Amino acid sequence: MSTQTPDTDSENEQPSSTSPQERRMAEKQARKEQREADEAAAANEIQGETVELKVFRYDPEIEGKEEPRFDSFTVPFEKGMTVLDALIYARDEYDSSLTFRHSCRQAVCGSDAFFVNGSQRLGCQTQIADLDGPVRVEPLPHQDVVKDLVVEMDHFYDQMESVDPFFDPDETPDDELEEQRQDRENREKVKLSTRCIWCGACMSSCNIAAGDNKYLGPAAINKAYRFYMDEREGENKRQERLEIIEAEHGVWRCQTQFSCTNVCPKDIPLTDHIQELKREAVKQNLKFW
Amino acid sequence: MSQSYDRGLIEDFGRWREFTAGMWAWVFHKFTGWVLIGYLFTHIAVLSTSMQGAKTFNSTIQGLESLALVRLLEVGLLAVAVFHILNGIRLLFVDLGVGLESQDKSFYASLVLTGIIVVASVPTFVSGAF
Amino acid sequence: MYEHDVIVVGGGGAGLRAAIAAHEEGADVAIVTKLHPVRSHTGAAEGGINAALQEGDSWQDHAYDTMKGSDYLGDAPAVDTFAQDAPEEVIQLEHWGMPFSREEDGTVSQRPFGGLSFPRTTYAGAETGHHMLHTLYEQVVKRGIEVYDEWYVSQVAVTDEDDPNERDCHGVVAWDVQSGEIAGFRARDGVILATGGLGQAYDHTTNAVANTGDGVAIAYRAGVPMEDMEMIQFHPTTLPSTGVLISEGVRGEGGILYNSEGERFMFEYGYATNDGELASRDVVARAELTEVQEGRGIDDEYVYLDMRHLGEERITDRLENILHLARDFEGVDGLEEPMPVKPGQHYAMGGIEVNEHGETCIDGLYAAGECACVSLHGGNRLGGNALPELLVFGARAGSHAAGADMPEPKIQTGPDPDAEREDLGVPVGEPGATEAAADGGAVENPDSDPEAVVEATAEEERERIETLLEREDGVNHADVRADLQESMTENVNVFREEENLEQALRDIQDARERYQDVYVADKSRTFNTDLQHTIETRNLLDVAEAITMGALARDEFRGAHWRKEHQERKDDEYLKHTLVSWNDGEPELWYRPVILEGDEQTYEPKIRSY
Amino acid sequence: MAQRYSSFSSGSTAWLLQRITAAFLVIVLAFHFFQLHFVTHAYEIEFAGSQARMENVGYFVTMVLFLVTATFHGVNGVYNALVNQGIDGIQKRVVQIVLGAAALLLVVQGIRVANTLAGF
Ligand SMILES: Cc1cc2nc3c(=O)[nH]c(=O)nc-3n(C[C@H](O)[C@H](O)[C@H](O)COP(=O)(O)OP(=O)(O)OC[C@H]3O[C@@H](n4cnc5c(N)ncnc54)[C@H](O)[C@@H]3O)c2cc1C
Ligand code: HEM
Ligand code: SF4
Ligand code: F3S
Ligand code: FES
Repeated sequence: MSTQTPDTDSENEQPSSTSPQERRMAEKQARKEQREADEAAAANEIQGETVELKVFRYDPEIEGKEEPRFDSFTVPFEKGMTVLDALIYARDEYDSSLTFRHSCRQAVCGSDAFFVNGSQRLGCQTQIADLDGPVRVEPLPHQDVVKDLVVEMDHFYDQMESVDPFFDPDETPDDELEEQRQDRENREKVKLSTRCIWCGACMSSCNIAAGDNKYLGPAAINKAYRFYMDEREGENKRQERLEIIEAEHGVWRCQTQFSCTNVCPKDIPLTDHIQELKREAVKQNLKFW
Repeated sequence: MSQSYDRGLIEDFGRWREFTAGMWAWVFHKFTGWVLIGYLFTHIAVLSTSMQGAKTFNSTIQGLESLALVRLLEVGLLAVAVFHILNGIRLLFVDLGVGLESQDKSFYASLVLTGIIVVASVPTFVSGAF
Repeated sequence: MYEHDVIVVGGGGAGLRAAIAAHEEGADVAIVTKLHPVRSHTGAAEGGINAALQEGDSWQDHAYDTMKGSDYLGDAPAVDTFAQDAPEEVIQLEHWGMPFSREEDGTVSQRPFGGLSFPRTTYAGAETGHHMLHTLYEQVVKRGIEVYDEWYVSQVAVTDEDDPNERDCHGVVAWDVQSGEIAGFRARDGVILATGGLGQAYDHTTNAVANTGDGVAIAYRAGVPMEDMEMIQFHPTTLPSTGVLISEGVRGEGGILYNSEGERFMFEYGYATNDGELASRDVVARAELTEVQEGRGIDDEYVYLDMRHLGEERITDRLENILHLARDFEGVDGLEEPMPVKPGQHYAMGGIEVNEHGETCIDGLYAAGECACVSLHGGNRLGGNALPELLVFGARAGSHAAGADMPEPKIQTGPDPDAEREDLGVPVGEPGATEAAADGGAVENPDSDPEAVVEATAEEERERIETLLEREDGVNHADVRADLQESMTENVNVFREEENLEQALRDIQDARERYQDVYVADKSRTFNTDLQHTIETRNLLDVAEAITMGALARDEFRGAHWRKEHQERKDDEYLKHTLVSWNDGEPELWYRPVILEGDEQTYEPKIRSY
Repeated sequence: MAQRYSSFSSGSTAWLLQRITAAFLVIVLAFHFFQLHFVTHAYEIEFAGSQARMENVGYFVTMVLFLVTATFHGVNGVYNALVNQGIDGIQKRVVQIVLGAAALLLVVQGIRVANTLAGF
């Protein structure tokens, strides 16, 4: 029931006096000019307030992007607009190759932590109105850049997973329908630590983590805290986990810079938790003296 | 694996403008700590002249103390030491988990106090040298 | 080629639960997901998880409430299984360390929720989904289950028998978003699709950008029917600029809705003279839209939700997170100003047709979670019923795929030659569905060797992507997607009129034709989101079409489906599921009767009033 | 997975000692500064004066302790700073040896000076 032949056929058959490479380059140039013209036109068209975005660009495979650079986009401002909205606008209207992670748009998925005007923030949680223009958006510092605003997260995930981030009680109630009890107070104690969305902002902001690749980093230590402080956790696992976090590249590396606490979009008192674990480790070790 | 771009260390230092209180405290504390331990080494080296006898000791110390530069450096040392002490105390509190919410304020307080103490001590330190 | 016993597509609540279940059954499981698991949209759920846990409550009551909520479009075997298994699943989560909110005595708390006859919604603060997702992921890490994250699954590898009921699924084809590598994944025992919602078919939704209905479209093109797609739930209070959900709690605490004239319209215009703002979701959503349509909206778009009169103390005490949401996502201070709200797409009741074991009609292909339709929610999902669904049916699909012994299913699946069919008289379907560049449908494959099937599908995918990347010029998918979303929101929204539905089908047809010329401007193999979104847009076209077809065919008002021309529920005519089959790109709409005979009772359709 | 350590060298001891020495140093360092810049001005310092002070056993012990704690504190601080920069393997070993030797040298030489001054 097709009524149309795919475009590609005719294109391939084009008689070409020039090499396909040259032709593509020429077309690319033309498109680029067109795009720039469109952008200029669009920028002119935009009535009222606009925001100027300066976005970090890099792509290992694309000519002209192999050397990192900043691109500017002018985006119409709307009340309530977030940095993520502005990026989406720039991508959909001006340059569809602009690449960044994002999904939930509501600060729960943790994919869009960027370095915005010099600070680690979630794009979706940052109101443009709160920022001074031009808004400079860069990928998270201290992480390798895969492309544009996308950074390599594997190291962060490895650190998160290295603290045995799972609940491991010594025993659970026999009856399938019987729950373990947890004091309200104890839940309050771990509550903030359970809010982490793995965005990596904290890790990116920590100079120690930048210098020492093996440092567990604030998020992973916070994850350990979440289980260590949970009264339902098993004693064996608690000890094992303590050993992990008090190893050489564990809690001791933290120099209480507080940047992690400052940038955490979920307001987790990370430094607080790290310090508490340091004291906990000292206490546990003193027992053996 | 795709390639990725490592922005390297330049990034960190390029970002000093964006540092927050806790980071500055860290930078200063580091710096002052290194100066202090450096000084400790020199200090002991200078004092070692006493092993050659009282004369050498006296002439070295007084010789040094008569130099305006040395006096100024001493003021610097005082500043460094006072900051390291005050921020050190701040850090001790942080380690005890006390007053974490006002860590930035206590850092600024250390800075200001250091300034006051140093300025107040200047007369004592430079008297007789100029 | 990668090889595992069970391949789970998607790392949200359903996918993770399925993977754990299959692993416990002894299978070698891998999760292939386009987002890292903790980025899945299950994390956005706020309210809670329903399960009959307490003394005085029973699974029968939960089942009854669910069936009533579904407006009798749920299948009883699914509803019963669900209500029976939910308590154990919730306690299981507790044993896995989920930080539930607690009572004084240390037991998990439960609260009342709309449409429930008993306070049976367990919760963890206002971020239940987040905790559930992370707790499940932790268990996946604990078990060392392999996760291929940021791998986009674009097809299932299925044999090419004419009758979908006879096809076998041998794996999936995915590409590594980060490197561009395209690979086949052979599944020795089964593939479980758990790809979540399809909210991106609308331009205003509480769903994530990644909720593009991929699994539904993939299964559909492989021959599995889509069921009850027209049943879409809209939430009345979402923030206009982002679609972020403002929970019902605000109205529960006494928040009021008013229009641009400052009138409390729920009462003034008689939408719900008794319950006012607290009337059910669909009623409030329709009231808001009527106000806007009649010119009493603000900026012709939204109405106000005001909670200032509750006082700062009460607000910060009970609704603090709402203040954050309004501030962060709309730039509005809820203590100072009223919050703008409008209805937004929220949940898809329909999806991939499966039975109570999560099996589709294709052997070895399963589905679970929001992308599946066991027919639990029928015409309307109750708040707090989706999360337990992920657990119950995720687990069942996982176990079954890994070979666990389970009783004969009571729910039928797959195209039925004797079923009642309907022709809508409006052109639908895929221009060029059989062309090489089009994806989906069973790949022609004379060899029935499983690995060959997977390899052939992968090869086809490579060709398709090559074709897409080679095009130097054409239409940007974002334009197609934007038009589609706009039309869906305009025409297949809370209000559904015959004329509009037909318009939507024409728009979709239009969008399909434009999609034939789609091109990907970004030529990089590295993290090419342009390419990914282009392919997702294609999926949206398929699901949007099915939604609209179902909506046009269902001449009645049931659950969330409101038809201007047909203002009552027609039980004698429409106690049946709408199914749409791919049929080589020419969608076919047919029906299958609802099953109302349950384990212990036969559900009698009653008026759905609260 | 980041590696696990057998934790044979417990970081907690070094950490704790760094804090304890710090607390101690606050007092002694303040005293030291005060003594040598305010009570006696630096330019007035003479061998005889230093000797007189040092002959007091209490003062002598305090100064030696001051020296030891400051050395530990300073050297451990420097070591930590380097570990924070991610040194590892051979590098780390070398740093440990160099810093250890320097600390030893400093303490030995310092005590010899004190001894000379005290005339022990
Ligand atoms: C704002 C909001 C609040 C809600 N509140 C509640 C509530 O209080 N109670 C309740 O019961 N329900 C609630 N729901 C509904 C419920 O959260 C969802 O229905 C449910 O989380 C869906 O889970 P899922 O596992 O099916 O999908 P998701 O969690 O969306 O996961 C989908 C997974 O599939 C992957 N995926 C998708 N496509 C592909 C592909 N092509 N290739 C590879 N991987 C793919 C994704 O990466 C993701 O990991 C809410 C929903 C929303 C939006
Ligand atoms: C007088 C009181 C002092 C206090 C309260 C103090 C406090 C501290 C504290 C708490 C630290 C640890 C910082 C951390 O690990 O995060 C530290 C580091 C350090 N201190 Fe001190 N200190 C004092 C005196 C000294 C002296 C006399 C010296 C020199 C001999 C010194 C040299 C150092 C060095 C080199 C560091 C490491 C700095 C770095 O991180 O690079 N300190 N100090
Ligand atoms: S601790 Fe905070 S900043 Fe760090 S990853 Fe978690 S949410 Fe992000
Ligand atoms: S920024 Fe780094 S140094 Fe500690 S307090 Fe946070 S982990
Ligand atoms: S998009 Fe999910 S956290 Fe911002």
